[in-house]
Amino acid sequence: MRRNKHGINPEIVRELVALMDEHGLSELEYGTSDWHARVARGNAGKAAKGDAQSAAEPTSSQSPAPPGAVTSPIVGVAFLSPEPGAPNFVNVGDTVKEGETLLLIEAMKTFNQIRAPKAGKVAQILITNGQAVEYGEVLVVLE
Amino acid sequence: MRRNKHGINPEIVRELVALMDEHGLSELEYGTSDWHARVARGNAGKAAKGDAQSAAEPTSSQSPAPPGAVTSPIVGVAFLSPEPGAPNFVNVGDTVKEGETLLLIEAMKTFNQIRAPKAGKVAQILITNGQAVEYGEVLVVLE
Amino acid sequence: MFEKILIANRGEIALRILRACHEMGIQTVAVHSTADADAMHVRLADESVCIGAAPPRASYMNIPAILSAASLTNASAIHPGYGFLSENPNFAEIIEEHGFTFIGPTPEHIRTMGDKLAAKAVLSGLGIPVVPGSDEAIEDIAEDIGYPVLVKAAHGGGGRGMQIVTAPKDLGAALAMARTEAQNHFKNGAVYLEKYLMTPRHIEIQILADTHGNVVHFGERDCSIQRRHQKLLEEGPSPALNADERSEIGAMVTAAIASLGYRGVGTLEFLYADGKFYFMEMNTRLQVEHPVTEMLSNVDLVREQIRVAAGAALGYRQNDVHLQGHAIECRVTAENPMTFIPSQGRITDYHPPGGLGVRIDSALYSGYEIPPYYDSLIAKLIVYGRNRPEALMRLRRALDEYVIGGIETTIPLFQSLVANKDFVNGTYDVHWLERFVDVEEQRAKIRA
Amino acid sequence: MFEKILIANRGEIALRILRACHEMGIQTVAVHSTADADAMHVRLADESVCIGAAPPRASYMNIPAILSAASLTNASAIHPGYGFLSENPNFAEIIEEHGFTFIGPTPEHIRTMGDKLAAKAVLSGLGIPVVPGSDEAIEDIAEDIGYPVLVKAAHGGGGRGMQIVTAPKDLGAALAMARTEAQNHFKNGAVYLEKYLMTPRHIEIQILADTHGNVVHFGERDCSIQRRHQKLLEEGPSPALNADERSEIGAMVTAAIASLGYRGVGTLEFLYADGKFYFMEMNTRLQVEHPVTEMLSNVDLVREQIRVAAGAALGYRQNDVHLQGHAIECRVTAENPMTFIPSQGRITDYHPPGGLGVRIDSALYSGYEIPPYYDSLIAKLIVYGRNRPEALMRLRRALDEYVIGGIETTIPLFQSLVANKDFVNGTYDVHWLERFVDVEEQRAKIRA
Repeated sequence: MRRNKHGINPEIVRELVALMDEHGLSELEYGTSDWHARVARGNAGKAAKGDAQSAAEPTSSQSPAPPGAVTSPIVGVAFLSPEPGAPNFVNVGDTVKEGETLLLIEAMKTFNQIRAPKAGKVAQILITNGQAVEYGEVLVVLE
Repeated sequence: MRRNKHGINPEIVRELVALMDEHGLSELEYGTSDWHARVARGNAGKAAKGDAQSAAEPTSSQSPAPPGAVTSPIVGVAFLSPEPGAPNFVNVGDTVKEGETLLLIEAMKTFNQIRAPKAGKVAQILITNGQAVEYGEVLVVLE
Repeated sequence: MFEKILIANRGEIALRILRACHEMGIQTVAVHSTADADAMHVRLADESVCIGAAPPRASYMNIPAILSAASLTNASAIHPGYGFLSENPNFAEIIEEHGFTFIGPTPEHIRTMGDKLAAKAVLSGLGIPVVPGSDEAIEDIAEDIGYPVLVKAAHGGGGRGMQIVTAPKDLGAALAMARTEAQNHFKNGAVYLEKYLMTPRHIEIQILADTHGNVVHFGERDCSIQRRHQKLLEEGPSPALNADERSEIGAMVTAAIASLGYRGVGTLEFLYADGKFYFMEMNTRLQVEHPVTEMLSNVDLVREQIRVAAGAALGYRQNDVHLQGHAIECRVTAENPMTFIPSQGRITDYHPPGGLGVRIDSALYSGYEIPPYYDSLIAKLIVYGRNRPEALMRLRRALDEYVIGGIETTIPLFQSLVANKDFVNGTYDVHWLERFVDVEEQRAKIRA
Repeated sequence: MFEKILIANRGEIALRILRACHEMGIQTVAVHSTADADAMHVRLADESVCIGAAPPRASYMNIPAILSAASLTNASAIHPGYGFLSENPNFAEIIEEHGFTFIGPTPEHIRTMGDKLAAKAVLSGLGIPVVPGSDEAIEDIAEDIGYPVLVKAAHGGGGRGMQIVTAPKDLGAALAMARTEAQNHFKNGAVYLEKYLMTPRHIEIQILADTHGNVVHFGERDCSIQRRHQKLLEEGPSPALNADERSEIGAMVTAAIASLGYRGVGTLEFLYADGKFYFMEMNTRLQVEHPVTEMLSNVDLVREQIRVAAGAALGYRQNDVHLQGHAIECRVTAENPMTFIPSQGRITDYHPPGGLGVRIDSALYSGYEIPPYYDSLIAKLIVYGRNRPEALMRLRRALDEYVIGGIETTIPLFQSLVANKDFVNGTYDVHWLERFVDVEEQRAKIRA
């Protein structure tokens, strides 16, 4: 879920992207005492495309999901445990079987179980308990 | 040196890109106490440049004048001979001295002599007798 | 007034609604599919939520996802735009059940007007003229309504069992043929009669109603420039209507809408021929072509829609509505201007026309990639002039200035339209454009 | 009507004139310097002629080159735009001597109004109020016009020998001081008195006259938002004027202009304070801010200017001029919004705002390189609303949408202006912006 008015300054990103495009770069990292940013564009093919890309064009709010990423199939609120106070379904470092419940997403007063699409180790949990998530947002990364 | 908003100095990026290109690098990271930057380029970088040209952007109506070009200093009508029926001042292949009259341009009922800026051979005459010419238009090429 | 509105749509209309909200100091939530993450309305919204995958069913028609997004962002009202869920009575119902405000009419009115036969019956009952016809005493009725008439199968469809009859002497044979064909195809030989309009115009009346019983109309839009029932260009006022006809049909429509207890914006679509109106259907939402009316009336219809949904009274009456000048809208689509084959790709250059009397409603920008999942409408060019000739000249110069690079658009079609004598004279009907496009295509073939 | 018009200007105003011509079916000739070969108006013109090198003297102020271009292209009239040669009486004279039509007033009127003292004398004689003052019986006059007064050296300049006097008791000493200083600096001790206005507004009246004796005015524009006598933002109607004041000054001005036998568009600039108008000067050309009036009156002033130059009669009277709603123009310049240092370079991205009530007059495009030789004005953003609050909200959202990448612009200054309480309340005078900019600069320093 993206908030344009709070958090990061899109002007900075826009300016960096413009510079990156101007010079046909695939990556640009920049820092001052106040802030530090790094922009990059996927593969060489895309970088070439981006050359004509306008600063009027917003950058995608979603980077491509990493391999092993479990993304949200719906819009809702994520819960890491079956009920308040109970232990989390999984923690970073746990090994999970295919089909094992990783977390719940509540939407329209219904709790939807998010299951592991394959067996693996929980490498990252990218959301916090009670966090609102949008469609396609990466929840957990398995490796 | 120009500083953009947010304190990004595009000159620094430009300089790093130049260095990167000079040394055939695909990435360059650099930092001082004040700033830190890193540039990188995918392989398609330069090829994509022409992509950025807009169709809204008209191409220049004037290509740069070739060496030896004699251009019109005024808007007017060009005449290749001193009067109707008389032979031309010069023809292709003629050798001219510096200051020799090449043609006339009539503007506001005044005839202006266009003289050879240097000695040389008339390689091309690019206008016809009685043709309207604009400022900067190439009239004659000397070699 | 609402603090935050969720815009359940995409493209130019999402941007249109966003602009109205921001001008009212209302915050906006953009919901979008994965294909629209880079869209203009997403970029300009205060908040955005990705609600599903690219296909409309998965996102823009996904009621639970839209409701979840509204809950999570604390939006107080939902604007449906046009298309997608805008005329879905269940969507309106569910929204209100969950405590949000639906910016549109009541679910009941949406439902009634969604059923074309019910709508015809209701509005006919309120004094609105409909296409005359009957399923009884056919021979007598044919004399009453006048020839030509259309004999239709009562349970038919797809043009089968349909007969055009131009003179009384042919009616008997046509009825027999239609009954036989209807029996053969639909297992039911019942037929009925309807007046056949040879060269009708499509004329629609824009209305606006508040929840306090006030209804006004904003005159008509002439939408006769159509291809396969798709409007391509709309203008107002209609070159075919005079002031008396305008105020007569307007008064008739506002009276009917007031009796209905309708709220919000709405459009009654009519066929118009030989000085008579024949009701076709009512759209219970904002129309694509609403800017034509905005230019003439100087009223922001989206702002009015939002105000009315929040319970505000109109604050003006029919006498305060002044329509001035002439407005024309071109629906620029990403299609080949001759074959209408959709054109996809990236917008390499974008430069809209500017200056006096030119309005652009578009979510395009240079570098935008047109997603293949949605409608081909990419921009609406609206011009305003003090009279029709001025508007036409302005349209011509604006079309000449418009640069949309990288894809094919229908701009060249509009350029040849404004050079056409019939169009310039305003002598066209709903079938005119199809003939014009045929002729243009022939010409292009000859040139090639 | 003219068949072909040569536009002796560049930038947004050249494009503005070109648009009016094309909407009237008139062909256009663009003349340009070598620096403007890629300019928008050159690209859109029917013909173009390069008339000289980049510096204005060599091209846009080069009378022989412009006349040659007009001859060679068979143009029948020349539109001077604003700036450059637009108020040069010799240019107007030479044009007419060569058989072309100058789209503007007679050379005599340009000449008279170009001499500020002569203009004041002429218009004062025709009943227009000027800043009161005298060079005789100074003590008595001071009582008549009221304090504060300004004592000025009759042959002075540059602020020398100038004394502000706020009370009668100080007048004697001030006069003595001013006379001494005037004697020392200008070898002439003569002084005169003028009323000193503490917090005046700049209010100007737009007039239009044909060659048949018809004159109308289009109300006022408030141009008090200035920095170093440069207008940054203009609006109409003025937040300070009421309808009576408007029609009173309007009637006074049209009567004077009718007596003069003036033709074309013109603007009378006034200082306005405490309910009184004081004439400053008259501009005998189109103003940069003319779109404000066009939005309010629904009249295309450039079209009218061309029609009048061709000898057409207005065709309407003062009673037919209806001013509606509120309009605001922002002059977007290529300058740092805080320091006003010019910003040069290539426009990497250009995306103008659109939608209802937004007009853009600009010759910018993505990829355009701003030449360093000319004025820094790059775009005019004009918004229209039914009232001032609506126009302000629309301005705010339009500024937020405007993307001009690659250079610095004054858009951020306008964004902070529309957020300022004094500006929103309309309580500003000609000195207000200078103070506002100081405060903004201080704030920026504190933040940094």
